[in-house]
Amino acid sequence: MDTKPFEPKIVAFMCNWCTYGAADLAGVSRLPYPQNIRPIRVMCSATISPHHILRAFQSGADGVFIGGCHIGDCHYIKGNYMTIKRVAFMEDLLNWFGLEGRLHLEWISSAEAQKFVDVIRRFTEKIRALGPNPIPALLKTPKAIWNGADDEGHCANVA
Amino acid sequence: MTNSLADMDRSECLFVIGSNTTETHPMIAKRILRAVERGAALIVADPRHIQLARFATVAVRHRPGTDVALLCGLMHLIVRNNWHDQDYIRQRTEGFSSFERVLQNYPPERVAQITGVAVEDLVRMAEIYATRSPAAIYYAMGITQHTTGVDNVKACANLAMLCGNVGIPGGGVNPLRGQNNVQGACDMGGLPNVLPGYQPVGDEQVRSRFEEVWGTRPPGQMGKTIPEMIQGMQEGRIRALYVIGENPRGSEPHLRHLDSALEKLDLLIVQDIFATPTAQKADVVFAASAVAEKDGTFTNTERRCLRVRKAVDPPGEALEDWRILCRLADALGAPQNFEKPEDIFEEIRRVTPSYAGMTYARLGIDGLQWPCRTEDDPGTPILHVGSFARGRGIFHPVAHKEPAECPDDAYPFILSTGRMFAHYHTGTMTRASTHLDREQHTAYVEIHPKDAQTLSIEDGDQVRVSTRRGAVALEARVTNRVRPGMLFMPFHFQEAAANILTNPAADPVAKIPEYKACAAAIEKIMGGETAQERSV
Amino acid sequence: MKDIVRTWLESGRIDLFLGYRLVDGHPIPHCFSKERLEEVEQLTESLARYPLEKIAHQMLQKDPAVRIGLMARDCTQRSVRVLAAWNQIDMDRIRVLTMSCCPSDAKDKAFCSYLQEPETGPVRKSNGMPSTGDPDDCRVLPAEERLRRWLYEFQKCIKCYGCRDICPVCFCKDCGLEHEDLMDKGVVPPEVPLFHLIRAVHMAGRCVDCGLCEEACPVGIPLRLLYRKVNGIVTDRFGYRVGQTKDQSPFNVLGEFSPLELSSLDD
Amino acid sequence: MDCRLVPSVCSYCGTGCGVLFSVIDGTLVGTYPIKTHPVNEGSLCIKGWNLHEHITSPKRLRNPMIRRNGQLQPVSWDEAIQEAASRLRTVVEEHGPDSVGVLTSAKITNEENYLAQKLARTVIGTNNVDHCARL
Repeated sequence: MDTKPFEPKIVAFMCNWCTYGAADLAGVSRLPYPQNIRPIRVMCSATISPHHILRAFQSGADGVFIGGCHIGDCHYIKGNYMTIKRVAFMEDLLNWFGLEGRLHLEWISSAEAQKFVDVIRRFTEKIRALGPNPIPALLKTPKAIWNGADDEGHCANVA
Repeated sequence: MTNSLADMDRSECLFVIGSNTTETHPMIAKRILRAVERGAALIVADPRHIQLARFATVAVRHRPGTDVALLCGLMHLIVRNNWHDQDYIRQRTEGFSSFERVLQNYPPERVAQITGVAVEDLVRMAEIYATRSPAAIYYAMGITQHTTGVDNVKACANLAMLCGNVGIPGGGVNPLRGQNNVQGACDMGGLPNVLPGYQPVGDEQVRSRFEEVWGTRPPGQMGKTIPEMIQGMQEGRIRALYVIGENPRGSEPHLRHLDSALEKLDLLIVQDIFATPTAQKADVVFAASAVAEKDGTFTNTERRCLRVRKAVDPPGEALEDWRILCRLADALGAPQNFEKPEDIFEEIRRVTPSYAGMTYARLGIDGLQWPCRTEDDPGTPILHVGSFARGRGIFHPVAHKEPAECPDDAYPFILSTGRMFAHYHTGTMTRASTHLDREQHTAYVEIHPKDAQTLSIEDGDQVRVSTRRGAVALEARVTNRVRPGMLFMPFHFQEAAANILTNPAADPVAKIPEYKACAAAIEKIMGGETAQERSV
Repeated sequence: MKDIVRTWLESGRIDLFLGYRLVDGHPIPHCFSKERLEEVEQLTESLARYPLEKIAHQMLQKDPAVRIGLMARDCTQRSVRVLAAWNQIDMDRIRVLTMSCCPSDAKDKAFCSYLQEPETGPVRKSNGMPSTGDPDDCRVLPAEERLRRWLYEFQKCIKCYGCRDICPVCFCKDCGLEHEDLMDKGVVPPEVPLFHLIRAVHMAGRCVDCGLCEEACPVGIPLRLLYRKVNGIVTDRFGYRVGQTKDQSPFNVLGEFSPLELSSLDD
Repeated sequence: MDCRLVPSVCSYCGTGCGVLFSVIDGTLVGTYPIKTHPVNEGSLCIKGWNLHEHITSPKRLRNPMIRRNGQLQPVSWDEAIQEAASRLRTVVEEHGPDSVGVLTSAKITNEENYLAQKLARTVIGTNNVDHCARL
């Protein structure tokens, strides 16, 4: 069994024109933030489709963070209108589906290094409290209502 | 199948052995899952962790080729605990006492050692199968494609009779047939030993009856099965082969052997809808028609004869198969006076008692299940009700035998072959289909993560799988669907044909080759070696 | 009904009419035409539903000038509006003949297979997600239990793509479900829950709640419940009701600023 | 424009699912499950849903062919049938009917299987008839 303490894996999609700059600035300014994020730079937060969010969770992410420009500041004028629609929708869907609180969207300008650090820290702590993404375990546990096979080829029996 | 598909809704227990039903017979798996949700027990025994195992009450992964031992072990436990149906055995069967003695050789501890299934799992399987009635057995090629195929089937039948499950609704021994009309091809006498309706060629009276209708007396000497024909080709006794809608250069075991046999033929005629590898070797190719291009009937796994209707014309000059056959018979000086498939069906009715009551009008869309002897016979959903076709059911004692080829130092793995969900047989049809080809484009071999780690194979790596008969290069898929020490390959892919590897050793009675177990080796392909077959 | 269809065909208001007729006792979709007017006598209502509008869509793609009449239930009419909203068909080319379907106080009969109890009797669901009709019924279950039950349902999937292939409003030429970078291919069940959630996302603001997907699903996944939920979110968040307007769903297009607020990390 | 929906049976596995071919202007464009069919009750698997694709495939054989100078070349039906018949006759005359084998098919119809084995047994005169039931 894995006895290491749980360290959340968070996929962070960050807009090139704002949040990514904030992350960069935080680094240059020596502002410490948790090492749990796997940053992915995108040209606009609107390029993140629900597919990417779902793919991240499927690949084992414990949380997904999206950072975009403040409304009105979008480099492409209206890209972030789409972002918030999608994230609002995905939040509702994931909450209902049973994956609550693991997706978060924040508007962070390239000057807001401190805000970036605070948000990442708080989101990481939130995920840490929620625990690991439950999907892989539910698909594997022999105690679940369906049966899983262990490595020896012996299938657990559950009535 | 002794019973019908609709019957599955009445089973209290379903025992699926040697069938990856969700992938190979998805619409039968539909009914299995429905039964599970209704509360029926599901027992799954398959060397791989198949999708159905996730929903099973008990699921075990036994070592490939140990089905007889597994089934005998279950029967041993059933008899030991007095769970068997003694009234049924007394009234409807014979040979139980000698059979019971053979079962003594299969105590659970020994069976666990042979099969790799834990004793407590064996006990649970036996108890569930024996105490939940009616219980049905479903099996497919995982049971039959072994050198012990016939024994495996007999063991299944023994188990069903032992618990009084043959001839009752919701029970039975139900082989799931692999091809759309394999049942019909057998019913129509597409076998060397029987005429249509399983009437033996050696029977004088039968041949006289056929002579009355056909005007020619059919020969009385038994013909050759496919493996015997291949042997005959090698020895020069078979000089011409007429292949209709089949691709032996994909489906036969040990393809090299087959190829050298085909070389020796004077004449190879192939009738197909695609330029299959077999057609590419042919001297004459007849362009035939696919399912939507002709009228006729298919008979499915539950013996249900169904109407097939023409929707479009065959492409180009291609002709309906029955027209090709009529023209060939004509050219050989034996004109067949059929204007449409229905005329042929009328003749079938005259010579095949089990189809006598069917007409195209009666078949409609629902079809009829044979035997259907008269025009007011509603058909027969369940066989052997009240008594067996032969009177009493016989318990055939069977004994465990290892596969013809077992793993050794040179070939340490057991290779099993079969189908995957998006493709079909040798892939001639499915790989011509855009969506299906997109779903799975390349050949692959499944290997357990532990074995993969030992051999430094990662998911997606190119590997070479070899046996004593040949080698192929293909992609590795690392998954715990297979047991450690086992490999699985689908045989749909010509460029890495699984049947280059398979063992032609066959069941002595049914001549069915052992596709499900042979010894194999696997290695990672390093550097720039091309993904081409190594000559052995 | 037969008279209307005959009149429409004779007068040239439509070229073809898609309805049903009985073939060997089974209701089978049939295309009635002016040339074979006598066939209209066989026109029948059908309890079994086929996506007639999907067939009409295929016909219009071959010949945009053809005028088609449709025997239409309420759900058919909704999907015709959706297809028109997404520029797949020209509304002027379709003429619907309304048939009695979804029940209401004003109607004495309802013709819909969805309302029929399955012949095998009620299915006892001990493991999966009970298909109650209201997607929010499952809120009574704790989050992990909801997740567990949905995962159970999705693991049954045999990847037939039937939900997509029968869907009257699925018209994309390239389907995300078949995208190699998005999803592992060649395995069943398909990646759980990715496969079904991606399809659910695509149904948001588009699903007409006809239930054909759930009927076609070989393994009984309560897809209608799932798609009702995603549609419900679109209605709640954006006030859009599928099939009621000629507009595209605001969830699927950029549009103007939608007044949504960020959710806080403290929730 | 013409559109027809033709009930038939799937030609992949042995389950025998009822399918509905949709034909627009003489071209197969789709496959649907028959909703009321006793076997599949309105569902199909991935192969069934795409049944029409292999039938309309451009790889389909459109002509009979004969091997000439090592190459398969398209010929007329009369030529192909005559070639097959005369060469079959030669083999039977020289080596007897039991030197011919006929592999019937689990993919063609009952009627065609019946004809194939009848051809083997009465016209050629051999019981060397088999098909891939074992494979």
